[in-house]
Amino acid sequence: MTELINRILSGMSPTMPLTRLLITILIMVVSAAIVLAVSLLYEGFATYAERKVAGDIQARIGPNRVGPYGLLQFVADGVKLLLKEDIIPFYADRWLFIIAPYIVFTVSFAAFVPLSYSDHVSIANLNVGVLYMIAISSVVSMAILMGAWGSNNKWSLFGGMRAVAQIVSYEIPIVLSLLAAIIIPASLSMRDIIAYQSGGLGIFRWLVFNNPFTLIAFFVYFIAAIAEVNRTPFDIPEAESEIVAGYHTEYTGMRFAFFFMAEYGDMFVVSAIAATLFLGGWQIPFIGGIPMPVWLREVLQVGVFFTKVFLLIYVMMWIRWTLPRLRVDQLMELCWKYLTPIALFNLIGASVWVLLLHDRGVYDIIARVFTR
Amino acid sequence: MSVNSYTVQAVFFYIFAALIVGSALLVVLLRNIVRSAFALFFTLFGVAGIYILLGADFVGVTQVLIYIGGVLILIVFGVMLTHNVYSVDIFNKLGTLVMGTVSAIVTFTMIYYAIKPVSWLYIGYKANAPTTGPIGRELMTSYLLPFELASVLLVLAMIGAAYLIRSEVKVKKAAGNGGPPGERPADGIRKEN
Amino acid sequence: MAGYFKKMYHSISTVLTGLGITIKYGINPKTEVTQQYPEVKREPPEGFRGKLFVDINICTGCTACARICPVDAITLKTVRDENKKLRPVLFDIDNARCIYCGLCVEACPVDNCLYFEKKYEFSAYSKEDLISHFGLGEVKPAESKTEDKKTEAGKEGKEAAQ
Amino acid sequence: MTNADEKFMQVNMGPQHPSTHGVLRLLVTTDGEVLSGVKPYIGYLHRALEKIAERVTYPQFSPFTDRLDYLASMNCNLAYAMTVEKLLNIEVPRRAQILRVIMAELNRISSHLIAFGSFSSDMGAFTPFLFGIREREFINDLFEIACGARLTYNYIRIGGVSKDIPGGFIEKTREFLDYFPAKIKEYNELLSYNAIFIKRLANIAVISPDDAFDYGITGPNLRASGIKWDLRREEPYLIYNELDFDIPVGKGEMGKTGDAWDRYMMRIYEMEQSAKIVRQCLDLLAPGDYTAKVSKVLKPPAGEVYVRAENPRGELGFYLISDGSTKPYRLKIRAPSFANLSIIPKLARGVMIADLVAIIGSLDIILPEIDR
Repeated sequence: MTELINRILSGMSPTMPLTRLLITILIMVVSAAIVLAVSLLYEGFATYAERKVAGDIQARIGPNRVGPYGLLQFVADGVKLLLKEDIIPFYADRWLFIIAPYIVFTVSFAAFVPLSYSDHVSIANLNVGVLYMIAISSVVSMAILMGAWGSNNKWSLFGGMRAVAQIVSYEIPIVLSLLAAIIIPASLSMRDIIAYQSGGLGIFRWLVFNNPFTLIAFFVYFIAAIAEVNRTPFDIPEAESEIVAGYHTEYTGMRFAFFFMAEYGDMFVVSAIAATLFLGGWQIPFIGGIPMPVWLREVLQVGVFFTKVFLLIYVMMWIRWTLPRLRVDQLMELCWKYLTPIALFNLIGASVWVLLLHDRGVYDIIARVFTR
Repeated sequence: MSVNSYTVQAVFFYIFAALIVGSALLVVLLRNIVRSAFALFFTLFGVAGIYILLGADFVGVTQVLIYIGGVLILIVFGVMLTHNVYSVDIFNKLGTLVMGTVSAIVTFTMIYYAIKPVSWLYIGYKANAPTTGPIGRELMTSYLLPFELASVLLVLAMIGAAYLIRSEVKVKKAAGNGGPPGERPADGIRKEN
Repeated sequence: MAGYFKKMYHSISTVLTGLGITIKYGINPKTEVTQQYPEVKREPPEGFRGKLFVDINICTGCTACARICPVDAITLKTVRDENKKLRPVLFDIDNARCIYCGLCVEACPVDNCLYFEKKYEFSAYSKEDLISHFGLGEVKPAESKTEDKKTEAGKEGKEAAQ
Repeated sequence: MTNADEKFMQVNMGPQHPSTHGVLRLLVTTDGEVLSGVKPYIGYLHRALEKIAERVTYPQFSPFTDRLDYLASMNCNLAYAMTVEKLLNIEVPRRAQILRVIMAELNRISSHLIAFGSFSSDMGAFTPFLFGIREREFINDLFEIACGARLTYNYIRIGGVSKDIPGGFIEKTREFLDYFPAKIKEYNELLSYNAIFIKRLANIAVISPDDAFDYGITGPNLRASGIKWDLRREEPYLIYNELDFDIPVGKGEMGKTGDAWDRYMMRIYEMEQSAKIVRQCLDLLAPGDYTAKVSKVLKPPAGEVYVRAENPRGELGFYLISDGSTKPYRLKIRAPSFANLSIIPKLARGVMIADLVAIIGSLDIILPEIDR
């Protein structure tokens, strides 16, 4: 997007600062609106998919009333939530209660920004993209705590405390396992990382196949990511059977919808990070090397990227509808006694690998043996 | 946001500055201590925004990660665990006012004298250059000692915290059947099967 | 240390087993057991206890059903007609009170007089609409002395309510 | 949090909490996540069933027993019918006895399926719940064929059963019995032996044999503590003494004997045993009367009688005093769930909130029976 702005602005005379400012802001707003629209559409679709997947797994059919195959179910849900009475508990801390869902939603939306959807489609290619994602997702815990406290409900407070403890703890294995992958392309920029994974039939140079340590890192990351977005078996902050609905017990209507959408937004984001860092992002498998027109390549890349992300989201849903929930201390145990040490040793292993083999992956080594 | 236009930067600077100053004032002036803690959230966020405007994207993001994701959470937790949060009377003594004024004056004087001798260098727009690599290199070369010292300090703090918690558990265990929570301390919780 | 890895292996293997079971359902649409209710209606089996129906023309007005009903769902009022036969002028069954226990059907001495229909869809907008009226309405009373035999459904039950 | 007692927090769990299995209210005192005391409050579903019994005739009360433990109506019908029969000295024909056993055991399976399902959903896994419901529907269909109702059967009457089974019932039951073991295996793989599930339940809320006696716990909960006590064996009624079945007892497979996992597993084992019993009964079924000759107006002699039967949730006892009229003078119901509930305050001390849910679920209480 920066390039786009620069390209437009370069054609203008530099003596019109106000116009330049307005145009810049206009482009920003428009692109933000596009992302918002896409993310809302995705979130609607994800809620539908969740229910459909749950139905399939539970030997049911799932939503099939609204629109063909129930595809418009999310519209009906959205309308329902919009029309619902917006209740603010009398004893709630009004301000905190009101702003918390907006922050949660904004944050989950902000995480869509540095993602690289294809070679040229990205909103902002940050140099610190991966770090930005981690940072922005840690803000969620703050907003959740805000809502939990603001509700002035004990179940909410339990949920908020649990959520914060969980998110803060699970950031450690997430960062450690991501590091194991990042040290190979040696960049925090999403685009650079994906660009590094080109070649090797478009699949064997994915970082997940780079060396055994990245393979482990991928699984550690994925497990920790499920915990980070509070999904079963790690959904203790909103464990329905224990603490009613956790931090959003008191929320109704659109405010609840914001929390709800944020959860699905977070799912997309963590899956997108996994796809970017480990699964080659938008690298097209097998036919990536074939020459094709730029537009086709871009479309294919976006399609491939979304396919990877949706597959990971499907796995998350599949796990959710299979496993029972962990207890809060067991969750911490999993984090501190299993994931963190594994990620740590894994990181050391990956560093040694990179140091000794000069960031050549398994595929490079095998390819070298064969070409020799 | 890295846009090649000083005006845009200026606009965003003022937005962030207003956010920082406004929320900082809220932190100080709000009588509800929990709300002040949450107002700090916006202050820290604004600071991160300023960093990013200055082209220090790594520092900005780290600010969010550490201050909002870590320090602020701790502060809020600390505030929430204060008992009778709502009835904490912040302005209870005249002494506080005097002390506060004095310390504020001292702090501002210090900041003033720290800022004054600096010959400000206008570097202009210099974003987009990756800062992570240089920072890492500097940390591992010129500033290795402070870096390691800081980590040692953190480790010490962690050990201390762990020790404090352990001793509390021990006290609970020693209390035996004194009260409902002491009874069967953490039975079935910390135990492994 | 061995225990650590053994536990890890156990967890992962059992989780994978579970995932294996659910994915079988997840990808195989034939496992679906749902019936699409308004389109596909299941035929209730013989002897299904649905809505009560009274063939009022063969009702002898013996009030056995009203007396056995544990929840006072049946209100019955009988009048002797010109042939000195008891005729039910009022025979109301409150479907909202009915618990479909079948005691009245068994108590009815006349074959095919009081029985369950295979009807299970009878929602209504008000409680009153849920009462089925089977009574004959006005019946020309006996010419001699009009002897009304009023039977309030389940006298015993009334006492219980007091 | 604004409590004067800053260390503890009092939370109301219920009567509208998702996992209190109805309208149980628990006043929970917590120290963070750890419970320091639980006080159950019951009576939200009180319908004065015992008083109603004094105002209706003997046969009229039979439908009310359906509403005691609505998940095991057949068993409640059976216990009540046996009580009145004992008072009246009615000999039940053999065919009716076998039919009663078939129905009681099928109902035991369906009740345990709900126990299994709702417990799994308490533990955060929702899919097994629907699997349990799916099998239960099969049994409901069987009952519907037999008696025309799907939940409140009122099938087992004083003197026998309300009507003979229609043709096709036996074949359909056999079909179910052939299909059921595979499903139990599926439950076990999906849930019972899942590592998370075991970790949540093993060594949680251990009921020692002494405690079990002290609190009057019966049914699977008692047997889980390692005590082989089953009224079908100890005081055989109907034709149970002719049947070959095992009484599963808790062995502490995953932890201590009598922990939540044992209690849960008892129900799975009992389902297998019940299926075995039903199969034998189908073989024994010979033509005959389905009910004894019972006069329309029952006027038992004055006297008192206590009869108990093994219900899915424990011993259901009816203590009936007759004054020689058509109505009971007094009927006291000994509800198994009521006794089972009484141990919750003892178990739920020093455990976590999530464990409290496990405790309630593993005791498998049902509120209509407790509140009556």
